[in-house]
Amino acid sequence: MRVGVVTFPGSLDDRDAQRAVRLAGGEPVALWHGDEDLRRVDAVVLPGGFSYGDYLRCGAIARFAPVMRTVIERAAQGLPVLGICNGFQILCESHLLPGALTRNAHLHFRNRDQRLRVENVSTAWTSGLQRDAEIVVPVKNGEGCFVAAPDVLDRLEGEGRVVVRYADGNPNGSVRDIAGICNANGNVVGLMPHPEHAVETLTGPSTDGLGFFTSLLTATVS
Amino acid sequence: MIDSVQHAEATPDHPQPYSELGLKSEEYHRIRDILGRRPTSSELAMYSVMWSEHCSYKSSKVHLRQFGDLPHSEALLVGIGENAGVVDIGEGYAVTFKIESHNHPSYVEPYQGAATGVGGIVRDILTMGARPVAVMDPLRFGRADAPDTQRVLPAVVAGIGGYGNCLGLPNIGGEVVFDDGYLGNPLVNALCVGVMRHEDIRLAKASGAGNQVILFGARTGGDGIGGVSVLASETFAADGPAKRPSVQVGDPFTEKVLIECCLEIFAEDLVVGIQDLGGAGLSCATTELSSAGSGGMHVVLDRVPLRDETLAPEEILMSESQERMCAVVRPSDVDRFMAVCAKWEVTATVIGDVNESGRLTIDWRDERIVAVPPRTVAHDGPVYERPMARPLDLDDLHADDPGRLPRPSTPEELRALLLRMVASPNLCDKTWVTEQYDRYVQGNTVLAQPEDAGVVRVDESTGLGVALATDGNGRYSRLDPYAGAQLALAEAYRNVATTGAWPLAVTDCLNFGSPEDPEVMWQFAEAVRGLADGCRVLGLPVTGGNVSFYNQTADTAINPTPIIGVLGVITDVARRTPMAFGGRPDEVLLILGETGQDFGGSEWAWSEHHHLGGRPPPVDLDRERALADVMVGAAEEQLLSAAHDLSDGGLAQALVECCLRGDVGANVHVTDDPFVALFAESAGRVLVGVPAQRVTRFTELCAEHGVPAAELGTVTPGRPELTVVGQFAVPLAELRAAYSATLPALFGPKPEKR
Amino acid sequence: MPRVVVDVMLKPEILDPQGTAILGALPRLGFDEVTAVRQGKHFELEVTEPVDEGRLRQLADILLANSVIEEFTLRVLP
Amino acid sequence: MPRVVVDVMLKPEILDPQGTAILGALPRLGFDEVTAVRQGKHFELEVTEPVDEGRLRQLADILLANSVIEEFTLRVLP
Ligand SMILES: Nc1ncnc2c1ncn2[C@@H]1O[C@H](COP(=O)(O)OP(=O)(O)O)[C@@H](O)[C@H]1O
Ligand SMILES: [Mg+2]
Repeated sequence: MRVGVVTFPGSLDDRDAQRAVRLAGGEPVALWHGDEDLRRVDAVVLPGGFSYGDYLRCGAIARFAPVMRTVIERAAQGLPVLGICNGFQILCESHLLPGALTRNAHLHFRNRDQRLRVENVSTAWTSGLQRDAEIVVPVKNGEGCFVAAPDVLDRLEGEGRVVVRYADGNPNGSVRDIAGICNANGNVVGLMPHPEHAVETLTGPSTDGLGFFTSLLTATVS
Repeated sequence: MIDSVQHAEATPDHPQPYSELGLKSEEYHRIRDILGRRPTSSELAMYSVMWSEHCSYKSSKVHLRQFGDLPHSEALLVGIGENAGVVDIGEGYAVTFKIESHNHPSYVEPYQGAATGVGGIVRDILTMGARPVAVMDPLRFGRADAPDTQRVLPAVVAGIGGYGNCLGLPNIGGEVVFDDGYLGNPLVNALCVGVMRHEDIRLAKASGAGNQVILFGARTGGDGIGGVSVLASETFAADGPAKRPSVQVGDPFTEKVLIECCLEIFAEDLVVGIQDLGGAGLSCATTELSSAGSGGMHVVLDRVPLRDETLAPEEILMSESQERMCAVVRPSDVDRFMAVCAKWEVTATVIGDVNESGRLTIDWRDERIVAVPPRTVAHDGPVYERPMARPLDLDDLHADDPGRLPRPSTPEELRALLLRMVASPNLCDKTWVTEQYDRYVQGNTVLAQPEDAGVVRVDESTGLGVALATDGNGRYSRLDPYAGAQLALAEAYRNVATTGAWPLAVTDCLNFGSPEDPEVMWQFAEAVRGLADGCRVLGLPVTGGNVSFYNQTADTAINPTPIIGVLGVITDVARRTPMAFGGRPDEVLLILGETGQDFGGSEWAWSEHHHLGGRPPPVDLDRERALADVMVGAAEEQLLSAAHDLSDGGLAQALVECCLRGDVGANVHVTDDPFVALFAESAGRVLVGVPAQRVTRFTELCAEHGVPAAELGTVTPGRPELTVVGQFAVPLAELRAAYSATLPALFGPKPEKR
Repeated sequence: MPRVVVDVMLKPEILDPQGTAILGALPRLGFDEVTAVRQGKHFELEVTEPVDEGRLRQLADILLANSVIEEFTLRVLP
Repeated sequence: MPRVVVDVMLKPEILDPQGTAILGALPRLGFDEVTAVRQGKHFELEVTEPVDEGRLRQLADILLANSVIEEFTLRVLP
């Protein structure tokens, strides 16, 4: 299975996302922001980082990259897309996901090992996880505070589209402790924590992140 | 009116503001002798900045030579003199690492000063041909509760994080130390380490007549110019340029793109030589490149892409605008070079070419404004043997032994002392700082702060990795700079070995007061001598470093603060030793090394009694070496489940840190005087956790190397308490509360100015 | 050359932690007269003539502000 | 309640990476008419009467703007 990882100028965790795809058994494919061609991939990861320096607003400039034109189009047709951190911000800016990510309530960049509760296991990226499981995955962001209008939040909750929630402390002030959400179809998932940094015991606090990548691979095979 | 060479020849008596530019009258006359005429204003600008203390090392050179005289090290591929030294770590890999200071800029504008400090050291590493893989940040601030520390610290930390995080460099360690003397003189040192294959090493030299000189990266603006505006305004009397800021503003996004662009350029082998633009900007890059290469270069300054069209040529030459590089490229490779830059949307411009004239010539508006032998600017600057004098107060300081200070005498007092010590600003939890740094990016961080050393995986298939630690203790160095430098070296060396890595090489950043003060100069000379002697004993080369003088307010200098960085190699990072207790339920705790009545310069004397006196702990480098043999050998044999070096705050502090990190209690016995056992700062000690059935083999290994090992106790899974038998017990929750509350209470969430 | 100024503010119902932090710092500095602070962004653009305000509003709408959380005002300076 | 607006901009000679990044994105979006962008901060304060503009300027100077690299304008709204 070919999983594309987009590199924007300023992407940082692109190689890490590729490693995670590889460790999960997939074939990582490097995609370039300036190229509309998705190179026949079966899914796309928008990785973490500071695309365009996070200037203006995180993800605001990356949203207009040529590659995003195709990603937006194909996402509507069901292509699995995972946005991690900066990728989540790009998905919100692109209106593939509702809401927005704003400056952390405490105003600092914060990097910590974060406990999360998995609440939706029917998305393309979480089908292999246990519902209500608690997992530990690093967060690291300065603008990860999820906000949305109350009616949007109610709809997200009502439709079960909160995919992961912060447990045991909220690192950035996100409303209702929301750490990640999905679109109505469940093919597009965005989250602030970094599952690609929890794929090896040697370099991460756990291997809980691997499940996001293996979910995709096993779901599509079966 | 352009002050051309021709004009300079015609107007020999034209008065020049050399002293405003920091040149002494003898230095100015030496320039006139070299050129056989008065310098043009552009030449004067170049000489003045390149002959500054910062760029020429004129006060320190005579001492730093000792590092060059250290015995040859097989591991050293590139030594002092290049942007950074390069060390062979095996399997065809090389690493380059260096530490630099950005102290004064970080006082003036803490966010940008610290940010551009990171940016500068990263470019030095990149210039060697390496991919930067991690950064570290040894920091010193004034008293923690001083108002100016409230201004400086949050912004420095935000700046280091803001820049380093955006570059995608994990921050794997550093230091946060408070001391009154750094009020008004914060120290912001930054270390970067990079990795490359041997064949990828690049050097800063412009060779090959006809090769093109390409400036690439950010456009040149009026920042970081400061004093040179004097010249420019003199030249442009009428429509003079505005006053220029001496503050530089960084753009980490541009630097990130520049890194990727350079690595692609290196991979395609498109450069003959390369140099980053740091201090002294284009003046430094052009003179250093040509002086180290074929000897000549011609530059058309009008071609330099500007952000501000009103800049005068002197200012363009001096500008310290960030995120710029200068490459020497074969004519046949220029198109390909430009294509890579275009892909990354990096501005690149051919500004000149290499020749064999032996001169650096620079034209502006069709007139020759610079014609100098580049060596005289870059390498043959003035060298001073500054007078030195042992500080007059040193004997009194030595006589003022901490032995006279009141000590806790009951178990209750000891317990209370422990809680106060772990909550003191220098010993408390630094998470408030370090969680503002990304430690995960790149996915190769095996250990990061608060571990003894940062450990980064270099090769995913074999597990080859490097370990890095930085250390320095200004109080020890104040009491004895020779010993202080050696203690810093010993500690960094021990930290690296404690993780299981074998120490290979040293970098240093020497932070001192004014070299014009003979007492400071003596401290400097002693520290360098101590470091050089120490490296000789440990068999380590000094690969490069940095000197920062003039860290003082009026007549009061900071405590001499040599910061030493040690790099080690570990053949398989899976065998590193972490610091957390409790990895094994049957863990036995041992202390290696010997404990004496060592309280001179200690954290206890300082934080409890505001006392600095006596002698620093004795340092025995042969013993440190034996200890390293044990630690590395034990890691290779996988004998240890935990290890933590003892330093500031002594055994008590180490026990608390290991218990809290692993969230497991411990039960320990201390013999003799429990206060001394817990709080003395004797060097050469490590606390280890050993699975029960490996204790015999481990103590055997210690005996083989002559390292004393004594059993302390065990971990107590299920009983979250630190117990010192016969003295006191403290629940971990109480320890954690005391340990963690200090920095958030002082610095809490507040807006920083950017 | 004509200049255009765009001010972008968070919608009133969205929490503004930066403004709140500034407000919190004011009493300590003795500025009790300030009762509310909000922080937004200020853009100054230089544009070629003729100025097409409609197009510039579109630019502000799709790029300079995020309509999910922000609103903007735009002024063409004389 | 009187309102005060403070706009903080980087001094003209200081690099503005944000403005530069925005400018770089514009041609791709078809907005060629914009030739320069600078980004700053915009603060809206509510203050009690009577308004002491001098004090507010002092506030802007020490808290809202960083005088080393920034400058500000202040307007009291009617
Ligand atoms: N304290 C020191 N110890 C060892 N080498 C030093 C020290 N200070 C400076 N050097 C070396 O002197 C050379 C010149 O330093 P510097 O001008 O700071 O280099 P750069 O401009 O590349 O940062 C470098 O090779 C540097 O490593
Ligand atoms: Mg350099």
